[in-house]
Amino acid sequence: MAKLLSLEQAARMIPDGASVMVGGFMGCGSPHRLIDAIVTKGVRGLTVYCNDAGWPGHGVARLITAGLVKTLNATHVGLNPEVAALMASGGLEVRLIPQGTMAEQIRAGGNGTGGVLTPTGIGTMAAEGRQVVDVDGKRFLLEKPIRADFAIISGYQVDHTGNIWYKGSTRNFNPLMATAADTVIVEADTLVEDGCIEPENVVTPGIFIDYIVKGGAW
Amino acid sequence: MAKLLSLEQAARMIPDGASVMVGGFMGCGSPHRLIDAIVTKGVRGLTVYCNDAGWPGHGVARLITAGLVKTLNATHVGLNPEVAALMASGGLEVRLIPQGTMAEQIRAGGNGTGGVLTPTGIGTMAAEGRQVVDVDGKRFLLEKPIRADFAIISGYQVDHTGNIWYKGSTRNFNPLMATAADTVIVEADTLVEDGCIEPENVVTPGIFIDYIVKGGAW
Amino acid sequence: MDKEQLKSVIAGRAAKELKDGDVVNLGIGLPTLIPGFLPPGVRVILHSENGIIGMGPALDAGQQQQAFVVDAGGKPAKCMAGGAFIDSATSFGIIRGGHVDASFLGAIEVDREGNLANWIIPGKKVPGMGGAMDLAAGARRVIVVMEHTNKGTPKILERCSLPLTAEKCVDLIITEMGVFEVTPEGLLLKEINDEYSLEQVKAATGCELLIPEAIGKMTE
Amino acid sequence: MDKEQLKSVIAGRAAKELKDGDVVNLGIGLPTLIPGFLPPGVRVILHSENGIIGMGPALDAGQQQQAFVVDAGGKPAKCMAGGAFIDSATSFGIIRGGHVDASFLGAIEVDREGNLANWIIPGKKVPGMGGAMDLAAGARRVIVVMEHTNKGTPKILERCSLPLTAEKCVDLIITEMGVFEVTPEGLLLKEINDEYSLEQVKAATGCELLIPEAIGKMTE
Repeated sequence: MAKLLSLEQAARMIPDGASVMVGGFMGCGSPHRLIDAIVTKGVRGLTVYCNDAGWPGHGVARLITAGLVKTLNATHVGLNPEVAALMASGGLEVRLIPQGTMAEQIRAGGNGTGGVLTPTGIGTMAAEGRQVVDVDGKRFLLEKPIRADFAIISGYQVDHTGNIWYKGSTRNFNPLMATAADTVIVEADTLVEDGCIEPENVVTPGIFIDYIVKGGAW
Repeated sequence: MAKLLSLEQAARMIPDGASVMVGGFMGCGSPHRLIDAIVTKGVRGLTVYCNDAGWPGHGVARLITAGLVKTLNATHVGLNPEVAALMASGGLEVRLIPQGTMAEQIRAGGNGTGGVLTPTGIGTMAAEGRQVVDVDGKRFLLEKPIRADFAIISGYQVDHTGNIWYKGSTRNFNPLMATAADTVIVEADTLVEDGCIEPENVVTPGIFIDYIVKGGAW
Repeated sequence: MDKEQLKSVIAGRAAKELKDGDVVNLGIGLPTLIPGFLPPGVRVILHSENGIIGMGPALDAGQQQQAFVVDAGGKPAKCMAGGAFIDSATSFGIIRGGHVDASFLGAIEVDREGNLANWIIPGKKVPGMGGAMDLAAGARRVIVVMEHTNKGTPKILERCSLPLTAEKCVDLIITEMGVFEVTPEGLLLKEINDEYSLEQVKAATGCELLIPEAIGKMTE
Repeated sequence: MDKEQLKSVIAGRAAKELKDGDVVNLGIGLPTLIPGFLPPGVRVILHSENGIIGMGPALDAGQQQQAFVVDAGGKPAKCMAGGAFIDSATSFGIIRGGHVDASFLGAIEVDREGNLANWIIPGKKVPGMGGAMDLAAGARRVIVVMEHTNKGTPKILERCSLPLTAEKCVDLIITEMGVFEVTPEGLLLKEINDEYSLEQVKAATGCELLIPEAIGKMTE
């Protein structure tokens, strides 16, 4: 039973220093309107979890460019040159995580398991400081669950219960992040009546969603 | 690119002593026609993974009643009295697994992680012989991945590529088992052309499916 | 009280633990009666561990070969508008991840530390734990609803003797005699059913109870 | 050979590693050319790690704000009939679980043990590993496709000097000069491009090569 908020109301919920998961992959499936509203409202020292840094002017990049982000946890930042400059000037801390590990860590954050045992990163810098667990003679890194105070995600169709259907490849991290934050806000491209999304075709069940903001068609 | 087989051809693929995952929950979402074909053909000493033992005459129970199963890995067998009798007579070994653990172990079997770190079962008989892993002061059981030689599952709509859409609660263990066996056979209630299932609504991608058998409407 | 009255008292009291919008998982048997006692305006979302969110009330139907939607007992069921079907891993991720607000379960034994035994009687009954271990370990609140005794033999004990379903998992116990909260200090008698005296409740309980100065009334 | 010819030689040879129905992940750049060289009758299923199975060939389009389907580089893409959209956890489960038959990746360095370095040049370029570590560790076959040298400096080395993407993960290396298989004994020169002499290949390679009696021809 998700509650409808205006973009401004939603933006005001996020305090300085909050940790925020941002859905999307290079901006595809990111909550663009809500990101804009947060930039307009202004906030400081966010810790952000997002697949990437987008490209300048697009997606999560707008939060970074506006100077709202203290730490970015991402898998790849190479397509946003501003990030390299900010990292060099000390204006942004970036923690890099292998993409499959990050996806599974967020899933673990939402599903009550103790983390992920992954072969990815063994023998690399990604293994630094990680516990190694031996299972039947094969070594795995123990990567801990990731949770955040907020998840801001995007959905193409969202019903009043909060059920979400994702169009195309906008899905990516959105369904995972929806499970792993204390407060979850979805930006709906289209708000539909309950029952419009067949129960079989619901990707993110509404029980994970706290608030809906209307995005409108792009 | 899944290949079409007759029920008889599919049944003949499964040799004595094979390990077989069987989809379904109390028969809902089980590949009933394929189960019947396996019973008709006959096979010995199967190790079966299935949520439950069904009820007599229904679902995986038909394999058990026919004496084809040496070991049953399940979460619950209480609704099939024949199982208790077979256990008592030594005709069937039953290994009980918590349902959430079994689901996640099968998922791990299919996704290359080293197992599941679950709080479920801590302080119970389910913890016997399990490695306990401490993550930030909380204890988790390490439950190893489960894989099998075969998975036999059911799908309501299946296209020629092998993409599957599940109706109602027939989904349950089917999408998980599809990822975790060397050979995966789906019984299609309805066989449809590629493109009939919207890419967004595909639940099990066809890349996991080796063979399709036609089940027809129930 | 006859059996039906007794069930009504327990399920009726259990319904008061729920608020509008709660995600709830109901064990088989007595717990399935709870939705029938919800006050108007309180709608809960039933989670069925075989993969339904937003399950409808129990259907009056037997086992069928053709059901595409079944409940956790394998009986035909339905999904409400606004509901969703999910796979078993997602379903138990919801449970383990604390997204189920309340799990109502029966018990064979429960003890003052909140340990729960409800899945096996070694040598007699070995049905399997199904989803019970995950529900007991993972739900935000675990509420035991059961008859206070097994034909006079206490089920609320100092320490469970049967193999556990989960350790220290129970938050609240609701029986026909009263409502008992598991606290760090022990088992607190929160409410008592007028039909029983305090002495009767104590006599039917296998462990010491914490008795507050004012005990609430279970039924109004 | 000019750059275009060189790319064609590499991508054309890489395409021969694929058989009908293979599930394939292509890194950005050169690997995306491979599908254009598949012989008639060989259709592969492109996996894009951001959540597409059955991605169509690259679209000739720039970055758009409105795309609902993008490839792993964020560029507009499409999904073929018979394809599927999946979430990122499922996508990487497919990779880690060995369901991707072949991953074609570029490399900054690769060595005779099959160690791969392609994600970071400390102090100079820190783009992040994206999905590369998972692909290198998880795909059934990891095939490096790259120019043989970096402006004359060998990229195939005795031992990688840069931080690794994954250890001992590479199965095959395809360059404009030849095809090299990682074996337990070392790096085997399987095929050579006629345009180069054995001595030229050796000189451009930073580690010893195992030379079989009969070396295959890379191009016919």
